[in-house]
Amino acid sequence: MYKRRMLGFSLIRGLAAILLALAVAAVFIFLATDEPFHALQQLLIGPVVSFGEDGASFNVQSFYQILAAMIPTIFTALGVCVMFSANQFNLGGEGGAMAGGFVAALVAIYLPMAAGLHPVVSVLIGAVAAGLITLIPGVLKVSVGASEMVSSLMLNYVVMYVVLHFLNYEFADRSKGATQTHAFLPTAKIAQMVRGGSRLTYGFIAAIAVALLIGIFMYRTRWGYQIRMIGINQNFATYSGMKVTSVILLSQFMGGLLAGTGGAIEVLGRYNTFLWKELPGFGWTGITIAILARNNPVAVPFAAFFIAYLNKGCLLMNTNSDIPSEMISIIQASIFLFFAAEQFLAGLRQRIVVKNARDELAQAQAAAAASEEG
Amino acid sequence: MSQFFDTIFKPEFVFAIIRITSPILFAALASVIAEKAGVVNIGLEGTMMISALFGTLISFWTQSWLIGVLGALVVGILLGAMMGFFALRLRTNIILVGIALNILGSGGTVFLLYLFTGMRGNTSSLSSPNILIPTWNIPLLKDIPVVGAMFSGHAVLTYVAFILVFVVWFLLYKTSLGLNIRAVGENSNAARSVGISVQRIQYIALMLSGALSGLGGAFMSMYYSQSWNTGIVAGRGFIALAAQAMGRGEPVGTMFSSLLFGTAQALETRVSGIQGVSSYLVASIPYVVTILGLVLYMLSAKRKVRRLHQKLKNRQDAEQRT
Amino acid sequence: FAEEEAKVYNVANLVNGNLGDKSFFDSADAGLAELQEAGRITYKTIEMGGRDEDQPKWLETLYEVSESGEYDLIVCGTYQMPDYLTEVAAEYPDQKYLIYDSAAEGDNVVNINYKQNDMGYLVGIVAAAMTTETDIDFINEDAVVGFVGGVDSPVINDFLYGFLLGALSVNEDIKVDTRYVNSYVDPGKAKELGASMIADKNVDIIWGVAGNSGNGAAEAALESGKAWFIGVDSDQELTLSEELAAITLTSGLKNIGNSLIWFFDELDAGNEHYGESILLGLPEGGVGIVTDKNFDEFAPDSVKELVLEAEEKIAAGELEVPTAIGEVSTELEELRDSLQP
Amino acid sequence: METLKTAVETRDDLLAVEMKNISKVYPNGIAANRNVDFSVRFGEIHALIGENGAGKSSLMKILFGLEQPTEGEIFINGEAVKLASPSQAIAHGIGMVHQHFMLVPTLTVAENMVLGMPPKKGIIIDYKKAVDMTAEIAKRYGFNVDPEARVMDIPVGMKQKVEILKALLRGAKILILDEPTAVLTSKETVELFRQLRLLRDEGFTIVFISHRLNEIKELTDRMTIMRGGRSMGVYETKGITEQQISQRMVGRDVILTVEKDKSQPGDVILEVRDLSYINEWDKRMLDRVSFNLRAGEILGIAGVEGNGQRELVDILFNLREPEGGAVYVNGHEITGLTQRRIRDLGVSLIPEDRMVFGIAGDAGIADNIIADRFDKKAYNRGPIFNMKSIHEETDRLIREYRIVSRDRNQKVGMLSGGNIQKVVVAREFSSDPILIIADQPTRGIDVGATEFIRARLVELSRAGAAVLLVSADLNEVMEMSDRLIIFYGGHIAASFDDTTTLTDELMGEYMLGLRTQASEPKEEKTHV
Ligand SMILES: Nc1ncnc2c1ncn2[C@@H]1O[C@H](COP(=O)(O)OP(=O)(O)OP(=O)(O)O)[C@@H](O)[C@H]1O
Ligand SMILES: Nc1ncnc2c1ncn2[C@@H]1O[C@H](COP(=O)(O)OP(=O)(O)OP(=O)(O)O)[C@@H](O)[C@H]1O
Ligand SMILES: [Mg+2]
Ligand SMILES: [Mg+2]
Repeated sequence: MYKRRMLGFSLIRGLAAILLALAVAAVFIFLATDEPFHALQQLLIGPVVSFGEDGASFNVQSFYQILAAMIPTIFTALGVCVMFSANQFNLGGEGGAMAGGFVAALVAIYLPMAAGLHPVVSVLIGAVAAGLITLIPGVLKVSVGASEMVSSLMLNYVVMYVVLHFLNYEFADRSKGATQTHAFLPTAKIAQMVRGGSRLTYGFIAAIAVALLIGIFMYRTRWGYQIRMIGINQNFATYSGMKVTSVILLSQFMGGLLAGTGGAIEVLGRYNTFLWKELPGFGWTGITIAILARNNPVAVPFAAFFIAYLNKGCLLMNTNSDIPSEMISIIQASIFLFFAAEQFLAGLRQRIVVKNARDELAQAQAAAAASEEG
Repeated sequence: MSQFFDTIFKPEFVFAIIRITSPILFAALASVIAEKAGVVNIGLEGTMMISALFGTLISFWTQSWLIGVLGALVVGILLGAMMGFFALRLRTNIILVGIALNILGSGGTVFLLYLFTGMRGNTSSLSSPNILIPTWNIPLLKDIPVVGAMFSGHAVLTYVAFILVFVVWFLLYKTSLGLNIRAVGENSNAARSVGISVQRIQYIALMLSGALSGLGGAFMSMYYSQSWNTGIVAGRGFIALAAQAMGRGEPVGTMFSSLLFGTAQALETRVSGIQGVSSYLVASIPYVVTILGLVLYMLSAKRKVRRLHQKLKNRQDAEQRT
Repeated sequence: FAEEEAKVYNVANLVNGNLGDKSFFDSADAGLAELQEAGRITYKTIEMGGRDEDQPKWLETLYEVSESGEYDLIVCGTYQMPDYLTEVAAEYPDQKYLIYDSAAEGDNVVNINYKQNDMGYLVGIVAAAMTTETDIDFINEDAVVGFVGGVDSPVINDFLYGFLLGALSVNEDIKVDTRYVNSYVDPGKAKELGASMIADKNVDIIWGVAGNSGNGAAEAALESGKAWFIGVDSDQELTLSEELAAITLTSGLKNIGNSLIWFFDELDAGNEHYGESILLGLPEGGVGIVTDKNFDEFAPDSVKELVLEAEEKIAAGELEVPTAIGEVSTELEELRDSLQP
Repeated sequence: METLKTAVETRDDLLAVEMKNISKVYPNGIAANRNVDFSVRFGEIHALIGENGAGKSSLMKILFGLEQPTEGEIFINGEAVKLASPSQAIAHGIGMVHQHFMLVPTLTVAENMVLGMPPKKGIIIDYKKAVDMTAEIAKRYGFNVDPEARVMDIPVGMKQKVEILKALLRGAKILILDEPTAVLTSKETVELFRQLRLLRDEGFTIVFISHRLNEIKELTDRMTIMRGGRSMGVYETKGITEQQISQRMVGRDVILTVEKDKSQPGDVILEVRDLSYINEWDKRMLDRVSFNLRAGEILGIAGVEGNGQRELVDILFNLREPEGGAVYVNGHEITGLTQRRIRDLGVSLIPEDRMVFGIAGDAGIADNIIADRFDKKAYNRGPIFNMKSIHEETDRLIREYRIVSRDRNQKVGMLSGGNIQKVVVAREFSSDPILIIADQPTRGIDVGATEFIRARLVELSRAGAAVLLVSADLNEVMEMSDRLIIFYGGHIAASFDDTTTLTDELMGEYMLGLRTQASEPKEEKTHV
């Protein structure tokens, strides 16, 4: 009973947060355009429904694009889940994704391999490189106590400039006008699952599979268990004999590993050369998704879908009406704020709790009365 | 190389350090106040972005730089209040509130600019000198040869930034608000039990923090760049966090660590004038310096404790032997 | 034929960045706006954002507007688009595309490029010739000029290459202080770089080729009271604030808007250029430098002559300015380093 | 219960405090108060007494405006009031000394005193005036405090006085003291009581919370007894015996003695050699402490808090680094070993602060139970947890230790204090330990759970485990221990191989440093 009520409450709360965020967005849409309803339609159903002359129809390509957009952010969000679960506010996902993408690209260009193997090895090497990078704030934290949040923020910029240095001065394809590497060997490309420009690759399957694996890792293995316990109460973990330092390091290594995987798959799946010239932004989006998923890896794909859907909606709003697609930031920030708000709808929650306590009391009294009679 | 050293022994080098430090100092002081009250403000970057935008817009609308600066300040305060509402009232994790604010700062500003002006990306067509923060030549000082070139002729807000170091120190250590802020940050239960409203103090701290980063934002768009655009703050809000951490959260210490960063960036611009140096690696210098600074600071703090311990032990051992 | 001439084309203008840059994208948009006003086209500009994060949108939007079939011509630009355009153009063979400042593949694509190296050459001549004309305000006797680039990349370096060669052609002992902001949107940093050039290297003329960041270099020049600024892409004396315009000596022009108008002129004249790569240089008006306003007022006749002379030589094909795009970068780098003061 | 008459409340008595029908449900669902009526007369010392978790602090926090009641009304001096915050309560003349110190460590005593209402010169705090105010009020009430000392540097007793002065300085006429004696030595307690009586005689109204029946008997005029969030009635202190009180508190007669056979000491399990420790405030907390503990034996460590017991336990479990000396378990040196290695040697620990070390509050019971054994073969199948065996083990322990909970995944932080402690104990006792370190194992839990835990400790020791029992509860150490050590000032002040002949008085003297076994006559010196 109690459980069911609380579950119901969580659902209502989540929905209310989302609705509120959309309402905030709607207010701005009304302010910004003369055709607010057209814009809202684009935002809310545009991503999957196209309105042709012959009426509305399911827009498959657009749906694929949404799924494709989820790939890197699922990985960065999983990384965030692991790190935040250990109470490590390492914000190095950005740098991790960029480094992972770059290193994977180098392997894809310069190390010939068999077709099936090449993307896998490239991604793995990229991921490990990224993991080692996000490990740095972890090491600084456990060795000298420097805040991982601050050092990871700084490190993102260092990673970006170092990657750009190598991109420009060592690996650039000088025959191109844009700064980019030479093309990946064809063996290294991650194959498309569907035709068209959606770039929905088999990376998507990998993302879903890894989300499940990380779910199992966090809730069904001794390492995930230690990560969670350290996150809840580090003193307790120490006292219980857990290897706190190593597990903290492990969590940040994994965070980078996952972010790097996301970056690498994105680079090898979407592009033909490495051409990022700034931090890719997946790290921050990953945090949003992890919050929406409440650090639960299995919920990450759903949250990622939601964000990708909204992103697409904003893009359509931009293409088909005059609202800048940056609108997404406002929606994202509002969802973020309301969804993570513990006290949001606390009044309702308190009423449920009180009602529950009363019910339980009444039950207990009834039981006591019954036993007295018996 | 010797040429390079020539450049850093010029008064312009010191002038540049001061100019580069100013916006960071604003944000770092903002971080100091928030941190002292026990709230982490990582939304400095976003606050600076948004108030930088409004500073420009308001000064354009009113054709007054001063009202623009005050407008940026007010916007900063409002954003601080918003952080407070979510973090304190609705109990959203404050780090997440900060991240949300940064998201708003990076994309939301583009949208807001469009909403208010129909422009996208930047405001350079609004810019004119009467709406820029003026510089100030300090009488007497400006005529002293080298010193004048270093310290005179900065933007008015630069002087404000350095004066604020003292003001913030004074606020924290000499006023009852400061006492409340420190008490709330250190033991909020104790503060609550004597009737201090912890929420109120933290609200105030966040709003002060917002006000200071708002000034930092105004400095960026109304003096440093003379117009607003999407990349204008460029991570300075994050660097300020590091500066605060390195400065042990104390106003004066934070000023010195901000100056360290300013020096690193001034060096960067000089080093990039040397032939054959990778501009990208050079660009990473300030961030590397900040990380190293943080590590060295933490190490020295650790060593200090250990040294103290060793001293005590020796003393007590000696006592025991006698 | 009369009917065809009256055709009003519907154009989609895809901007992989934002309008408001006062140069590149704005120039294209201005050209289309002019055409629309003349009643020759209708067009819609779609800003797709310029961050790497936005890259997926570029391809998706290309697909989307192609799929919609609403447009007679889809226009896009920059070196970042050709791979995407090549892919989409192959998917939609009946759709027509135009890409400026870059080249894609396909029979349904027309490529328009500009010889920014030619333009850079002229700017180099102006800068090098004027930096020792101490009669002019701000100018000192040192033969040192500055170049503030957005990022160290082939496109920017194409401007630079011409600039360096042009400067050298005037004065063998010229020094060019080249620094990069590493961002197109950080004027603050550009300002520091400019200030350092002026203070430390006695630079008195700075060419800013850095998008939004370029304004920072202009501000540095203005604040120092010791240097001139040179603009890029469009006539920045018209787009910058009055004070900045006052110290803007000239601007290197990349006439994207004009080239789009030229394209529709050709189209109406029955000259379809699909499948072709068009390189617009000085004679075609694709690039150039501003010679009226400040330049006319302040530049000595000798400098004006030098510029004219070079223009003629290039137009006549007597002078070939090499490009930085391609496998020449080491030469450029060596040249750049050797001229660094 | 019928034999005892509830004290008659005459309605025309004007009451200083009257709380009517107060209920409080916390957001975690715990109903801390259930329809409680509570009233205090002018000028009395009124005891509030009840088991841990009975809802005493909750009720008083409501009176002080720190918590809002779910329902109910409050009257101060006969006037209905709404106490939305402590500042409103303070304005109504209510002052509260909390169960835990509410002081800001880096501030000075004077700054703490005036916090929230500092004297000012313009906008600057008038620090000198604050010092004067502190000195003055301390003098007036005969409290000895140092206004300019930093709070982190002053002793516990002085902190408690600062807390009371804080309330008085704010003009409190109604003083709530929530377990003020828990951290005081007997001497300090005596002095506190003297001052409280003086305050009462001056017309102050005092609510006094304590678990110590003797203190209540000694000090108070009337008492309200609470159980399970309800009031069990109001009584004149004179008219009720300790047995009757405890009967009402727990609802049944309590067996206060522990039954145990004589110990059969085996091999030495724990050997502590010359252990020394200096804390961060340069105080030597342990000074070359040595002792042995054998299998099958319970060794009690008694002492006033702050005399090195905590440091000893922490060092045994490597939560602190000793300055010198060594510890051996079964012949293996364990100083500096990881907690994992120490546990693998068969050591288990019931930590003093269960919320900080003992549990992960946001994790379920099962997650808390397996904390020390999650990597054992029995609970893993390859890389994956064997959930079946984890659940079986958890359910078994929940049953065996009678942990009252909804299910095995209920968050431990949501359990009542006694049940939380049972989760800790269940884990620590079920790992087949050869050495159990029990640090305040029954602090703050109800009598039923206390009894249960004590019985299990005895049982385990008789089955061959070595038990090191650290407790501030004299009754507990004396009843439980086979041998006993008293700590004073980081030394072993006394050690007894036979606890049966010990008296409270004697132990008190050792604990307060009036007497040491090494130099017996020291007592005389202090007294003269
Ligand atoms: N969130 C909750 N939902 C439902 N019941 C709860 C919750 N938390 C605690 N309980 C149960 O309510 C009852 C009363 O809890 P309370 O904490 O008041 O007990 P207590 O008297 O303090 O017990 P103890 O003496 O063990 O500390 C207990 O049986 C407890 O298990
Ligand atoms: N802030 C809180 N949130 C949730 N539950 C709480 C809170 N404070 C107390 N409780 C619960 O309410 C019940 C009553 O607690 P309270 O502190 O009033 O008891 P108490 O009688 O003062 O006990 P003790 O003698 O241990 O101090 C306990 O079960 C406790 O766990
Ligand atoms: Mg010159
Ligand atoms: Mg209590």
